[in-house]
Amino acid sequence: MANPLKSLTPLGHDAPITETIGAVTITENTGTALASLAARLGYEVEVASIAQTAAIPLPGPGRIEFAETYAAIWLGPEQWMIEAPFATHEDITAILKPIFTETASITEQTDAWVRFDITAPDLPALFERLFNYDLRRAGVGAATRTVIDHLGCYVIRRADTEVSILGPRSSAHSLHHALTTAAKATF
Amino acid sequence: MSRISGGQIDRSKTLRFSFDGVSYTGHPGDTLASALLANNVRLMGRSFKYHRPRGVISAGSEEPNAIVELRSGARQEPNTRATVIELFDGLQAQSQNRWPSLKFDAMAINDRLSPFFAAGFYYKTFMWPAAFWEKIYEPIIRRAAGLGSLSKQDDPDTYDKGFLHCDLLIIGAGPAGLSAALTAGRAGARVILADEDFRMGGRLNAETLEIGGASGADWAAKTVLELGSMPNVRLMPRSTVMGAFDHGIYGAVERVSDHLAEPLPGKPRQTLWRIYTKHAILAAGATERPIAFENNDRPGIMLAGALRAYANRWGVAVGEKVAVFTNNDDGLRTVADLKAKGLDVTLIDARKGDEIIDSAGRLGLKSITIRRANGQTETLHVTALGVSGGWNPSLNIASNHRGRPIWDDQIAAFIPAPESIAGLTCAGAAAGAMSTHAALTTGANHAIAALADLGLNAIADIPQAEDAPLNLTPAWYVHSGKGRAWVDQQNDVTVKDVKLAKQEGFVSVEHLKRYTTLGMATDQGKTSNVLGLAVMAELTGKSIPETGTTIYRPPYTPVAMGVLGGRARGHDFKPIRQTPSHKWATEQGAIFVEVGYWLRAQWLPRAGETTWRQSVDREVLQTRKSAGICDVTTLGKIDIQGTDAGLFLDRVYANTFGSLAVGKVRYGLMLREDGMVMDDGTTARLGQNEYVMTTTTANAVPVFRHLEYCRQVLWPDLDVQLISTTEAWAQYSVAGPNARKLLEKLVDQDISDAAFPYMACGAITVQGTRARLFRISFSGELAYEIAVPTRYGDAMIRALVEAGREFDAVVYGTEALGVMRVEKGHVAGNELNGQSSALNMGLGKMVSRKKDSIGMVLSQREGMTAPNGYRLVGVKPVNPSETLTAGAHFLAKGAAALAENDGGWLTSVVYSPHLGHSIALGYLKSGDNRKGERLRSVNLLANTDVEVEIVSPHFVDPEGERLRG
Amino acid sequence: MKAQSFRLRPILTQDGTWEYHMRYSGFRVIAEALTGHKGWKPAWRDAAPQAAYDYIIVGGGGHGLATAYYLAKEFKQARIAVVEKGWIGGGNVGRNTTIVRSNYLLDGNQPFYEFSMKLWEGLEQDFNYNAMVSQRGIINLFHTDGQRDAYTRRGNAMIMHGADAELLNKEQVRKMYPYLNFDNARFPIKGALMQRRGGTVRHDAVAWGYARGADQRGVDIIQNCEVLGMRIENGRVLGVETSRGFIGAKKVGVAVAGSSSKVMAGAGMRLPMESHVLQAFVSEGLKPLIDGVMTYGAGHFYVSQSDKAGLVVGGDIDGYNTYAQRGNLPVVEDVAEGGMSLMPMIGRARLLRMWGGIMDMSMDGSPIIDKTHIAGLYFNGGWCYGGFKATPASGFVFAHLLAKDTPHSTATAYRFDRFAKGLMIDEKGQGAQPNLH
Amino acid sequence: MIINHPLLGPRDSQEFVYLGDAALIHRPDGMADGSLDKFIDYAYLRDNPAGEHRELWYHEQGDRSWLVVTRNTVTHEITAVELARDVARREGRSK
Repeated sequence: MANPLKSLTPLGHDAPITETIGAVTITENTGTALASLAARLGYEVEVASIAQTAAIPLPGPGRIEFAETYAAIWLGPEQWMIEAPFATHEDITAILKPIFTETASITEQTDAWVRFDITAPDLPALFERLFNYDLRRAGVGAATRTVIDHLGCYVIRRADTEVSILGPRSSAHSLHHALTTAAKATF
Repeated sequence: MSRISGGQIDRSKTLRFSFDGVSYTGHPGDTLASALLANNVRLMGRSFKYHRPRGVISAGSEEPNAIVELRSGARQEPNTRATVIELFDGLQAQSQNRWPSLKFDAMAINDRLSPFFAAGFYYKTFMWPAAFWEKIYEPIIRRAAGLGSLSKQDDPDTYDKGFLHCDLLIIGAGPAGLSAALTAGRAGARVILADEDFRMGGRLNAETLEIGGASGADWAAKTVLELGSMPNVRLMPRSTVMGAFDHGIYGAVERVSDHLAEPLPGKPRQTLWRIYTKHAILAAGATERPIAFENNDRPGIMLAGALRAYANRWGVAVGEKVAVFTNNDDGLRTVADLKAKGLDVTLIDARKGDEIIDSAGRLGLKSITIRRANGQTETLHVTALGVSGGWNPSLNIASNHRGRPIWDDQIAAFIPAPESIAGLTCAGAAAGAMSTHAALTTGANHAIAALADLGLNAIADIPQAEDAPLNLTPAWYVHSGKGRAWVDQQNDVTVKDVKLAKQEGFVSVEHLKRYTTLGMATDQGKTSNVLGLAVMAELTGKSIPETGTTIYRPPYTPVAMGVLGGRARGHDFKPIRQTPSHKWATEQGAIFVEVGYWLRAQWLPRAGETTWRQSVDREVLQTRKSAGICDVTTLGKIDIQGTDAGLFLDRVYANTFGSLAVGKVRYGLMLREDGMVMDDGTTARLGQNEYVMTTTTANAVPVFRHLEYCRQVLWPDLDVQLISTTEAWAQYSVAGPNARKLLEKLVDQDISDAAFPYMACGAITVQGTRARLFRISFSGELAYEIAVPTRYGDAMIRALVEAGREFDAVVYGTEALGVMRVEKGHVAGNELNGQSSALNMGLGKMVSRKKDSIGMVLSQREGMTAPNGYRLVGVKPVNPSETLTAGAHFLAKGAAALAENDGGWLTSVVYSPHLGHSIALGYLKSGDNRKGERLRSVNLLANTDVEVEIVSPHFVDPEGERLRG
Repeated sequence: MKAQSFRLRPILTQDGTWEYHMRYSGFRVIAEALTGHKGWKPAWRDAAPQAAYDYIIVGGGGHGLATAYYLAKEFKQARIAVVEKGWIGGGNVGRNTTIVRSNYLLDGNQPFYEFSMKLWEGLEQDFNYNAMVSQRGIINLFHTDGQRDAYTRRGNAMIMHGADAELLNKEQVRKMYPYLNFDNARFPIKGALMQRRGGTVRHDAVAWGYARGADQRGVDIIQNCEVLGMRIENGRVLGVETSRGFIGAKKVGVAVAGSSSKVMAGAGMRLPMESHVLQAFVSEGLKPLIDGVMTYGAGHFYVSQSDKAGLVVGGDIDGYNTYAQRGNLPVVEDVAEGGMSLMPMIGRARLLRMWGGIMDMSMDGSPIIDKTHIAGLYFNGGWCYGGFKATPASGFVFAHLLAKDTPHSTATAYRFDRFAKGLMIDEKGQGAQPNLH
Repeated sequence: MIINHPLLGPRDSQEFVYLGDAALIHRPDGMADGSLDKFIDYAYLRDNPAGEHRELWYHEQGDRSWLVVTRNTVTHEITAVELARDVARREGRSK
């Protein structure tokens, strides 16, 4: 019995699903590998420089920055969440650790989160029911953590009409339910 | 015929509705009150105490009298003001607080007995005999109290909540609010304009006044249209701003579906908006107040402005013969407007010394008695009377932060003090600026000032409007006769009651309100508070502001509990956290239990098992006999890295960690600074500078917070980085003599005892998938915890079950887990109760005094180290067939069940299938040297009394041979 | 006049003269109703401060007034004044959720609260004022086995201390309150701990009843008199500096709840407490729905229905230090969420008023009633949000301490030094963080 | 309430967890002589002022920074917000 283990999406399916409610589409996205990266004390400058060389963007507070392979979300002082394509970076920490060696603490986060990509013509109208973050004033590239129905989530504005929500994986169903309920109430 | 010409109702459409079972018709644009008045219905309710017949007195949310039960069945909505119910087709309403009917209410006997029901009478009687209170007096009082009823059925509607952000929130869409919105909107500011009415315009809809040459109502409609076209302006009709909170946060309730028979699918009944604004302008207008006189509460007697509103906005004449009693020029407008509608109107001007001293008409006004300035009295037959004692600025929101309003002699009313609330200014009548011109001007000017703060330039464009003074001469109540003159109509507080309060020393406004219940009714005293103060001021010979002010707490008008709860109800009260094996466990028919937000399998019944004990016993026995698998993902996992991580662990754990080798795991005991145990768990050293800590399920979040606190606040220069990985890894415990054999089938590495001894940890692979393995045991058996990335959690449980098939391995739930940990003597939630120290738990020696760690010092206080303190013990019944109960207390044999004999209590009780009897852990005074003693375990709640023996808490394998096997 | 015989009874005043005080009764109410309510007298005198007293009680709230009452009545002391910065009863006794109960767990607490309960049971007859002490029962719902075990432990402790307790199963709870969410709940109800003697009391009447009773026994109730500082010389308190001048005293007892730290700072003391706001809510009047008191075990929500028919609702404190008697929306919403989850039928009941009271949250959640290191200065505070139910016993034991200089037998654990000695009385097991108690 | 986070700007206080007086930064040395008395004062006694109060808030649903917020306990006005780590270092805390 040497079958490799088969993965499930956070919603418990073999492959991600998409739901459309009026003008809103909510898609589960499992195509991204995630790792947190935190500069070791005293190595902040080195980390910035290594990241630059490796084409890993390290944005400032409240932002996500995209580069060719990597994108990064600011998590906290000297700490980021690095995004990379899952297909090529499944074991993302194994890729990042040799790059940063002992200048940074790197922790796998891929499976800690469920990611929903939501598109709608008027995203703020939907999300003003869900979180206390002024999406109307947050342009593309805004990324922050906030609360959706008691769940700590990251809100990432990828485009005018596209927002990603990273929520705790174990509550994928509750988060999905909150999103669909709000979509029905809004549009 | 009460419907007259004009008004903002759509006469082309007819809506049917019923009140107390009688069918009527109205039109879109009507309120229930206007439609009832249009149908000649004046009697709409009964008062609280005396059951006096009552009709509508206002045309807005201040209404104290015309309150009804709206709708029926589960949607029944008690105490709803007829003046704010927007009429819809099929509306049903019932009167309340009457029996058997509104017209013939038996409880009106109270009115005859009113001398016995004076203010505060109940504080002076019903004391003897004492036992009669709950049995006789109180049930009668409780049945009589209250107005409407709830259905006692679940509310079938949904509610929603949201957050809005703006530069300027304008509360009220009358002339001041519209002028402010227009000024700010044109300047490009983000504006929210909220109004409780379904039609914006405020008083302009009820007046015949002109603005810029057009009728005020037309100007309002045109302005609303322009504002609606601005993308930076959000218009929120049917939205009541309920209160001002800290730092520019306002609550507003939008009545999304209350004007419909029922909400559309997916839509909420109401939405609570939390509005975050940089500035706010309160432009809520003013509320007219009555003048009290004898029998001033009959249906047909209303506020003069309301009488005018019903005529102008709704095309309703409340009576053809009408009188107006006023102390100011606004009353004259009512006279003029009603005359223009062709009604017969008599003016009684209090400023000329004319007064109304009585009225008649049991179920509706028939006549009034006038006493002229020259002392002559006359009776006038009228069916409607408008009364105006002046206008009180609706400053409620401005006093939400307890800022005291100030008295304005010009209008004889309280106006908001400047800076009552940071970032809020008041405009128009809410600020005491009573003319239309003043409203337009102050609205625009406050908008300009607010925008200037934000660096925006705005320009006022004030149209022409009237600017007449109010010309008010204060008149509060008519001094005449021995009858009752109502101050608070709903709660039946009369001038006499205020006098009695004064007589008994309840003079301060707080005492007055509490003693007489003045202003405590559903209208929150909007029409009565200032009047009550004025009466008290006159009695004490002080001015009104010396007597007291009246401030208001949120909400502005009563708010449905449902909307404050929003989406969080039923299963959606809190989010659900599912473990990685949830899907599999559901397929197995597992019974789940709530553990915090998690749902965990409690036990997994197999075919033929009829009681939970059968399942749990099997899970335990089979685990101890062969192998058991349990999802332990819920334990908190915190990744700790950095060159000072070891030092950090030494500080946060009471026991030593610096010496832990790479590839090893150690049990850690974490204290609070007060020396009590905060949490326990294991921490594994995965690399030179890399650890993973586990916490209990319950404390995962607080421990993480605590570690961040230690890292950032206490020792900011330690090189330590933290991140939670609880959700990232699916973790399973595999326990039992065959645990290794089972895992060997799955993992790709050598995990023999030599290669992977007790308390080893490391990275491995499971059929090629990255995994972590920890050789730790909670059950006391040879055990491992294996973790795979969560997406493989489902596959992993299936692989474990498959691999375990040849060993007849079981999957066990939290119950079996609990049984095995008690058998092994491990502490868990019931022992980690926040009141227990390491010493209490028998772990006192773990607290190292060779290093400073959180809680070390305070754990040494005398009260926490006393030898007679509680110690963890094992407990078993002397007679194995007897059952123990957690929470039962220890008593010595023969000791009475008194506190002084209380020896401690049983913390956790399980049935040990391994031993064949009930076993327990407990905290027993001086318990560490009482092994072998026989005591009683007494549960007085179930009258059980079991003889027990105190034993070691380690019931199974006390030497720990199995887990090292 | 024959009516005198039941209307008035003579009281011996401190200066040795007999004064007639009005006794309240049903007969009296009827008699007054028939004669136009002309005979009612002020419930208490609005006294002006004298130069000095034997006892000054700082704080005209429930605890302060009760202390003065019992000092005069039970401990036969005289020359007593209560000084209050505003109007009596304007603090927490006038802004709470009116619940009385003695369902405590720990040895340091339970005897005291049971003593308080027994005083409630005879209070109205004792001070001749109907405070509507209503023992309609309190239930604490539980939703997990762990909570059940903890309530079993607690119930047994209560009974051993002479209180009453019962453990109800789910069906027993359902019988009492069939409209609770039994079948569609996120956290199902499994049962409840019940104390039948628990209930509610008309809170304002408690202050007024004690004030009237104290006044009848010669206590000066001095309103609008703010204590600005203490006069302390050679380690002994000599009196209080007030907004109406210095008032001398042999003994000063401080019972000012949320203002404890402020007032005791006047004596140079730092206290083991923080001031926090607790909000409470009342609904519009509704026909009878809820007979007793109920607490939700899976959220911050408790409810009862007053005799005036409003649902009286409370939850958790806002959680930050404050002296502002107002709270914020998150707690309002949290309470409503709990309410809607427990009893979805209240969705259409409307909240009428919300208010906030300032709580002296102590470091272990239990009060302090003790002497201070300054001779003649005594302290009573740290009630957290459990002060109302304690009112009678708090007054009684504080009067005991003031009069006799030794703690009452039910209050021996409420000492300042319990933190230094590691003898905390921590019912919730939260440690030295006041906002968690 | 709204806390103006030094890095993230204004955030609702609901995202934060409150601990208490920022004097907690100054944890005594547990290995020093007389530490017991110092710890008793440290753990249990508070100024609890009516007015300006420096206090610790944790941005749990945000960037997990501990903040020192200077807030008036009477008006709730917030006049300063700093990262607790910076304050702690400034006030002499290190390893």
